[in-house]
Amino acid sequence: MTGIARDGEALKGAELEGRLDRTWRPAPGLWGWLTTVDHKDIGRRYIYTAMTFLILGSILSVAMRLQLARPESGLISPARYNQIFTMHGTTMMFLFAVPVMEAAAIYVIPLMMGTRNIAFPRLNAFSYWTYLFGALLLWVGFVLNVGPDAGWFMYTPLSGPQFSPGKRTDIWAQMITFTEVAGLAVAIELTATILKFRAPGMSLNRMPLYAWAILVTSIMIILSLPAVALCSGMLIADRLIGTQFFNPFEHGDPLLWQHLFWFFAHPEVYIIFLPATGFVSQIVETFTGRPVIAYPAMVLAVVATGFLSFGVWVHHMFATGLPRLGYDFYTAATMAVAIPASIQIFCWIATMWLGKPRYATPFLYVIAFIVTFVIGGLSGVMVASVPLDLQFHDTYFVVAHFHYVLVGGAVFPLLGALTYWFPKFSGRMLSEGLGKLAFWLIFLGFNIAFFPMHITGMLGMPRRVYTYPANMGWDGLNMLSSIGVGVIVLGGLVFLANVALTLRRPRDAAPNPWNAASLEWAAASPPPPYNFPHVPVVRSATPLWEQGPLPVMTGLRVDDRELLITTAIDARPDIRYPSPEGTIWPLLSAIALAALFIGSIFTPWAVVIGLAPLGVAFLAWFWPKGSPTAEPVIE
Amino acid sequence: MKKQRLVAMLAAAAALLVISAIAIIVVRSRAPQPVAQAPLTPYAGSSGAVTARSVGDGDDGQWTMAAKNFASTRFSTATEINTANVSRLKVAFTFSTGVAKGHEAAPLVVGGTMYIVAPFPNNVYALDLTKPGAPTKWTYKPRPLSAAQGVACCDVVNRGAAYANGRIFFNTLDNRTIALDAATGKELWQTKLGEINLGETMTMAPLVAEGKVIVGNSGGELGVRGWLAALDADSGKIAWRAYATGPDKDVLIGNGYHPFYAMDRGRDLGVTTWPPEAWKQGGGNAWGWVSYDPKTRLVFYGTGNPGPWNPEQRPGDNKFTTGVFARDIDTGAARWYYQTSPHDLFDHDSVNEQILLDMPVKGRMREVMVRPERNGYFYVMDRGTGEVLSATPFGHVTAYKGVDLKSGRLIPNPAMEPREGQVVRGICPSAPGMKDWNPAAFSPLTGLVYIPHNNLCMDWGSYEASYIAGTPYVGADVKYYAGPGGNRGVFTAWDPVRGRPVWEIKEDLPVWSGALTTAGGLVFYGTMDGWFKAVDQRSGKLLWQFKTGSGIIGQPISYRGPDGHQYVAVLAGVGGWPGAIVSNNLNTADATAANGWGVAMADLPQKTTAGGMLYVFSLSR
Amino acid sequence: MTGGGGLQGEQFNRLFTLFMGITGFFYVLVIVGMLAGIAIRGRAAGTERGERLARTALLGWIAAVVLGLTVLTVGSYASERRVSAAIPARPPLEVQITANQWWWDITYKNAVPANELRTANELHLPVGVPVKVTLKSNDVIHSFWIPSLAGKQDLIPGRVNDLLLLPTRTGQFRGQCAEFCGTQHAHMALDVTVEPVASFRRWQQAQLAPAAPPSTPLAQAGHDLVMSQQCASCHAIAGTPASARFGPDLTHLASRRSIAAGTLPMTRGHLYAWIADPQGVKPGNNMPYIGFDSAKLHAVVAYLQGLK
Amino acid sequence: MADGVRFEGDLAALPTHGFGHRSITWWGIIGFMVVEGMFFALSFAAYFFILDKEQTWPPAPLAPPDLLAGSLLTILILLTEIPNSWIKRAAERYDLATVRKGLVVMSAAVIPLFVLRGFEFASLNVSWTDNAYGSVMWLLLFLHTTHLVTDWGDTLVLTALMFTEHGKEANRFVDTSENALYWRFVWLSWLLIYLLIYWVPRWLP
Amino acid sequence: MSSRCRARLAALAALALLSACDREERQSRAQPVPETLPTPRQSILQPGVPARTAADPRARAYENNSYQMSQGQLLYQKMNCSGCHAHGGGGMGPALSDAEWRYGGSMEEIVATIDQGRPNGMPSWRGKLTEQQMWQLAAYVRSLSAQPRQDVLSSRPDAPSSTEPATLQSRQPVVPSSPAGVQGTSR
Repeated sequence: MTGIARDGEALKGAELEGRLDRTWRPAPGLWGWLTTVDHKDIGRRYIYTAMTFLILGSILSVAMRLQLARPESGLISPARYNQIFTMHGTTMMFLFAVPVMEAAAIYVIPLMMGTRNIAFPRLNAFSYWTYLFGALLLWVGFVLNVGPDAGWFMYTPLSGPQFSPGKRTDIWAQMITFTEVAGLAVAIELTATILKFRAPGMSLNRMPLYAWAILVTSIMIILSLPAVALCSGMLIADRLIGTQFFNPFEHGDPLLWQHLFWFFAHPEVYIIFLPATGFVSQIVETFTGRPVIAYPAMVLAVVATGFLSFGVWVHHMFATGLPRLGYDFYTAATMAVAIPASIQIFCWIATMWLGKPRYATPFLYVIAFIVTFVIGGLSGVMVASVPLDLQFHDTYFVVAHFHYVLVGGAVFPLLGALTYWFPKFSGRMLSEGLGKLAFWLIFLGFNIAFFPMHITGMLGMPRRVYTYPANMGWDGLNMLSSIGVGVIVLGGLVFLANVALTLRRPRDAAPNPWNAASLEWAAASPPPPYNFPHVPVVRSATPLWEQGPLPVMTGLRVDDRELLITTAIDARPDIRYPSPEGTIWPLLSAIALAALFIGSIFTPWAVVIGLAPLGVAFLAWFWPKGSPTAEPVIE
Repeated sequence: MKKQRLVAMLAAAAALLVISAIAIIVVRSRAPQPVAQAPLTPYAGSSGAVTARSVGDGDDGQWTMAAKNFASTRFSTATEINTANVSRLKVAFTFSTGVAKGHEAAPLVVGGTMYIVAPFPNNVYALDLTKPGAPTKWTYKPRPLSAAQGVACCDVVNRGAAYANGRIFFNTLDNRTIALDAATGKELWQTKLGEINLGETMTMAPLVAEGKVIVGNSGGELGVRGWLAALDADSGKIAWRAYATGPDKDVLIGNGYHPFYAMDRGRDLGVTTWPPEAWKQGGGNAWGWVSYDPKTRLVFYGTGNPGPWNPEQRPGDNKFTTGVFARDIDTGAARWYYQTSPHDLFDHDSVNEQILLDMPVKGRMREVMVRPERNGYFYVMDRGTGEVLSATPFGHVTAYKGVDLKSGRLIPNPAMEPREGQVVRGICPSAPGMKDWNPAAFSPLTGLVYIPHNNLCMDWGSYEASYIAGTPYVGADVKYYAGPGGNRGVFTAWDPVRGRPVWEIKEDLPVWSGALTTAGGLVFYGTMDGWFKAVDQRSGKLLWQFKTGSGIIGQPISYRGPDGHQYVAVLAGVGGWPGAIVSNNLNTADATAANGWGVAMADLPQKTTAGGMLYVFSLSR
Repeated sequence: MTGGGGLQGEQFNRLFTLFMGITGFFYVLVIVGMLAGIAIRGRAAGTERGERLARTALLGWIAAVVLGLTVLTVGSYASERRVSAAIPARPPLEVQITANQWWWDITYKNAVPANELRTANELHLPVGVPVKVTLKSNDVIHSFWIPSLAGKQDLIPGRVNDLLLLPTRTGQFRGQCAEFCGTQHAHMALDVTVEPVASFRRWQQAQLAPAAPPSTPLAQAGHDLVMSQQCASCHAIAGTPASARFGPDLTHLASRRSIAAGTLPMTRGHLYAWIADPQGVKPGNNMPYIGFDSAKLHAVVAYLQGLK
Repeated sequence: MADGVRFEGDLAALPTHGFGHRSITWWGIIGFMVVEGMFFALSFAAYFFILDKEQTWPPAPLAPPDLLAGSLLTILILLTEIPNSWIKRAAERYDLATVRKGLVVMSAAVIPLFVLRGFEFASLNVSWTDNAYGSVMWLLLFLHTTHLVTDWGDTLVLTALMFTEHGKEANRFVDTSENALYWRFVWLSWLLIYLLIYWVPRWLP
Repeated sequence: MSSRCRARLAALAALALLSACDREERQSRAQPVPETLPTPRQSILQPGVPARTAADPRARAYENNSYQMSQGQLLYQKMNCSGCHAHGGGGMGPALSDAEWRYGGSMEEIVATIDQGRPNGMPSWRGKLTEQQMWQLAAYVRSLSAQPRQDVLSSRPDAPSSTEPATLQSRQPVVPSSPAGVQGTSR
């Protein structure tokens, strides 16, 4: 036992950091890149990938706006247009929005919790690879003209074997399986990390609001993703082996798809939105210089949103002819979601009143968030009403509504959060000037593009049309929307230029450049592989605003990867726990899984044959390496 | 002590249980299974009143029309073969038709010659019964168009010829009615009555009465407008032709038309009960049996299903399909009409035979016709007025809730009504009905009607059908399967007076052959796996059976040979609608093959093979 | 605003005004509150009193939000009730609409089946008469929507939905499939005419008549081509042997406002364009390229133009 | 860290493992159980949704699944809880010898379940292509079979591990305990599926 | 990465694009070419076994395209083919899902059968269907016996279930092979 090195009075400062670095740093070179299980590496990678898909998805939207700028335009063929809008929706929802929210959490949460790595780090690596392969499957398919073309919602029977022949929809469905495996894995990691890896003293009521948002989001993912996995599984079974789930003749039902799909896809909106409220809470706290008021109300609002979001899916199905009584329940439930959202909005505004706002770029994004998201929220209240929804459903009004919710409510906070945490990611501050320019372009462009869609929708323009007739009064508004998208693209380019220029500069960021209160700012910018040399201790909800030096605890092993598990509610130190080394097997397992999934599109036997390599990969993954080192060894 | 008693009692109870279980198994495994245990009461003797009226010639031992006589009793008065000696029945001679399709015809025997119409190509053979081995006397080849095979809905069958005044009359698949000189086989005349390019064919056996040859067309599955025509027996000229749909003048509805029920009255019902123009493809083909009552000079026949099968495409009652007509034989004018299945839902054609009887109804003797109907009801109707006196299900029916005797309407079961886009399951009887064309026989010995029929239910999924002339016009995918009990066929002895079964024999395969009763107390029928059976009219006990070379779907007959002895003859040769699985070499992996028989008949290819052979039996001497 | 042509449309307009009022009020409140908060920066910063005040205000805010939402919920429920109360459950007119990829098959039901009227892609409704629209689909999910009349209902294979309409204003409107239904979802429109009862009856009588026989030799040649060529394999023309149901009914084609479910206006030139190259006009639809030469094309168009 | 740090306590004395909710593995297993529980719950919802659409259950003319194989499997899977509890308790006592024995027994005990499961598929009396009823029956049985397979795989790996030097690590006992927990989930979910597949079609008209 | 390597990658990507999956393309517009239906020559001694003609390039194009096949499926129902041939099991017409082809089972032969009709009841569809539609139908007819590429077939239509799904059948092509050398000489 004496051979074990631990931090403490005897081992601190540069020597400790050097030894911790040796223990925690991934292997050098390509091998290290492939085998790393560091949450920061994976998280950064995840963010880059998701942002790449944001860019790709945006390119598709530019294509659509070009086509729709003029009536009866022949720029893009209908078959291609249908692929494009399907790819846009799928990419944005499954490959960008949900992954990027999880990705940010993968990066930030362990730092915010004051721990050294995420729970189940190998699973984390596996999750990334799975996500990547799923995303590549979809996009390679699209590039090869096998992109899905039945809409991102894949309503049966249009997506079924008869009306979507070929492999397009199969590719979509297996992409869902990939992202579902990835998303569920991350959700479980994050839940465990938040509940068990918190710094000593960070009881649940001292947890940053962002962590609450991620906790609720993760639980929602765990409860909702199985629905889409199940229905896409049914769909692919219908398509490949001839099951009858969605064949009305054999007493299957297209509405079964809609129920299962929206049971997932409505909570998904909140899965995207809740982390964004977490971003907003953190930014508001930092840039007003005080905690968000009414912490319990804020937490309750987050939990209530998560809870209510499971009771509203039928409002996507008001036009399907279900019993009226059910509709009234879902109207009320949908309206009720507005209550927790309004509580959060109020608390943020009241915090602004009580604090001293600083108009840094992240804060501007929060203001833009409130201005736009509230519009989206209120138009959401409109579509919750059955008579109004029966007019708005599947028109451009709804397109406007959910872009206000998702872009206003999630992308703006995300851009704010990226700006906010950029020094932590990279060790460099983004340029405020370019940042503000990008902000204004994106904000104005967004409103130019999407506000007119409310009106085109009210004028009767349906969604998902590849073209529209002239002289319906839609021409000018559509042109305006297209111009707005051009402005957004300009803003996006400025944002990218800002990032690119900043990354060329040397690292200059202090650990806590914004004078924020949460623990991630106690680590260096960027954080070392082990995050914190000692285990930080928390005494309040805003630990970094406490007076005096940061309290820490010592005694974790330095020569082996070890971190601290605390109790779930009070965060009392409980167990020292070994954290796994980097390994190639998660990648190989993901490859084996990808082979199985992709193969299954072509023959059901791939499932049987593919199990063997997958089993081998999993076995190698879980089999402990070397001789046992962790104490104690039972004799 | 107490404990021991308890154990003993338990043991006794267990033993009892085991024994009774074994007894039940033994009892239930015995076949045939009488519904009511003997003794059987409702015989002619005991009820005293039920007699078949012999409206044709007296039985001279000949067999001149498929149904034996105008009353369609299929009863032979010969007694030489009877319950006591039938076990000695042996093959007298055989004859191959050389056709491997379904043989549904009844052979005719007139004056020492047997006449056989084979399925397509409809060759007619005259066999000389006076010579040993019954050599061919002459052969007539009508050479029908081969394309006619493509529009024959349910195998290229022919249900037989008719004889009158030294002439043989028969129909060809390509819509010709031909008269031959019975002695020489020379063609006397032929009349073309229909157009195969419109999907029309002719398969029914003509009826000849009062110098008229009564014929009708087939093609209800191809949107063919149905008709019944009377040809002059001497010249072949069309005396009249009555359509089943369209304006009253086409249907030959005039002042003499007095249907019993209000639902069948009105002007131009053949047009107004259809969506615009739909009556032109409306079906209602008279492809089944025709009976004749010389006393009233009325011809009775039923009309087939409306086109298409999918009922949602033809809202309305779809007059005058799926109903029974009584027409004047001289003018064709309709006397009355009764629609058995208004707005037919399940292809329940109304073409089955009508057996003309005099029998007591509610204590009063009535001139009736009895119809074991495809929709599962055994109808007793007043043949003078068309009034339904009773309609009793003779099998398991879920498709309907009954017949309202006040309005005459069949009451469909709403849960079983076909809906476009969704399969409705568990519809009994299935589309081929409780009983298809295969005719029942009546025996005055017992007063019972012997019904060869089906025990089938089905799944029905309808969708919109598109009419393209000469192609099927159906709009439904159907699948048949055995009804309760698991047997697909039943042979039932039915008491028409009391409206209940007396005994029934469960047959594995649908019973697709006709029945024959004899004064010897026997009833004959065949099965689709090739067993030709004789059973006791009273008990249903199997007395004799013989395995033929191919499944039997023909109509057995009995005659007195030139040697004075009684013979029984039947054509074996599997085919027809269910038998097409074998005769057309279909793929039974497809449940919808042969319009729904695919899986229901999946075992048929193992049980029989195609072929066409006449078997004639007599007592071994 | 598009509503207003029918009962639902009027209700929609009123309800929408209510929603705009209440949601607009809250929006202004939020924005003014936020702008004031960041403009009057830090006035109440850090004081205990400010926090207490904020918590009290939160309760008031929640109460206001709940009240507003309740009003909206009740309002929308009441609006629904008004619609269903105004239309009898069994209206005098029943229209059955069957959706196909990508056109509308329309049947006016009638107690006498022989008076059932079948047409395609064009709906005529008498003003002030409640109508029950029965909705079915032959292939995928479509959605029936006439923006001016408001109300929307999906057509789902294997199900039968219905929608009660009460047009209150005459005029020509455009209906549109509102659920993505495949390649040509964009070109699945429905021409709607709301007209006085008398002219509706006239239209109905005219439509019930069989197709006009060809009047010129050229049209006769066109008729013969339509009957003998591919046309009759898919289309029905009442009064002629053509009775197929794969494509739209053509009996009174020339009386309609548009071709191919609102893809082209009904003109002679467009008829030429459509028949000559249907896949160029509406790519992916089920009408094949037939390859008539110009003489045949002239004849067919001449015949179709006569189908008034 | 600009402000420097203040040492407040030492963690060296803490244990390196704990059973139940103290263990991170437990949380992972619970997470997966919730995920899979949702899968089952939603499949049950789909089952009842389709049931509601059918005229009869099972649809005519199908017979309900034959009881024998499924019932035997149910009895057997309930019996496996005996070695399972035995293993779990032994693991929590760090009783390596018993754990080894128990795991061998458990690995073997699952094999007859697979045989019976094969017969179960054969005794459903319906193909997944026949109708939605058949599809959902196969779905339920298939979903549960995947759980049998995964837990069996896990048990086999653990058994092998326990016979190596890694078996002496304390956290392996935690793993063993959590694996036993997961098996309880597998058979508990089976009881519900057993009812749905075998008995609901018999109880409903 | 060297520039050479980059060039190679670019070439690879271009190749991938070129060989993009045609079998998914919704090519709804037939080439406006004159009607040149294949007329397979019947051999002299084996009237039932047609001699193979030179393969029409369209045969592969239609058969390997899932969109064309699904259009064929649609036509198969709408043109009442299913009325006679059921869902491959047959009825009035012969079974199409078995291993017997009375008039040949190649794409060209099936198109010729649809076009010309056959004497025992198969009507001629010339002038009733366009040439493109006949090719689409032929592709679907061959899929009933699972002959085209498995990844082009779809598992089932939205219709009452009737068969095991085509994608699970392992039936092999059933066209009798022709003696070597016939292709060039029999013309």
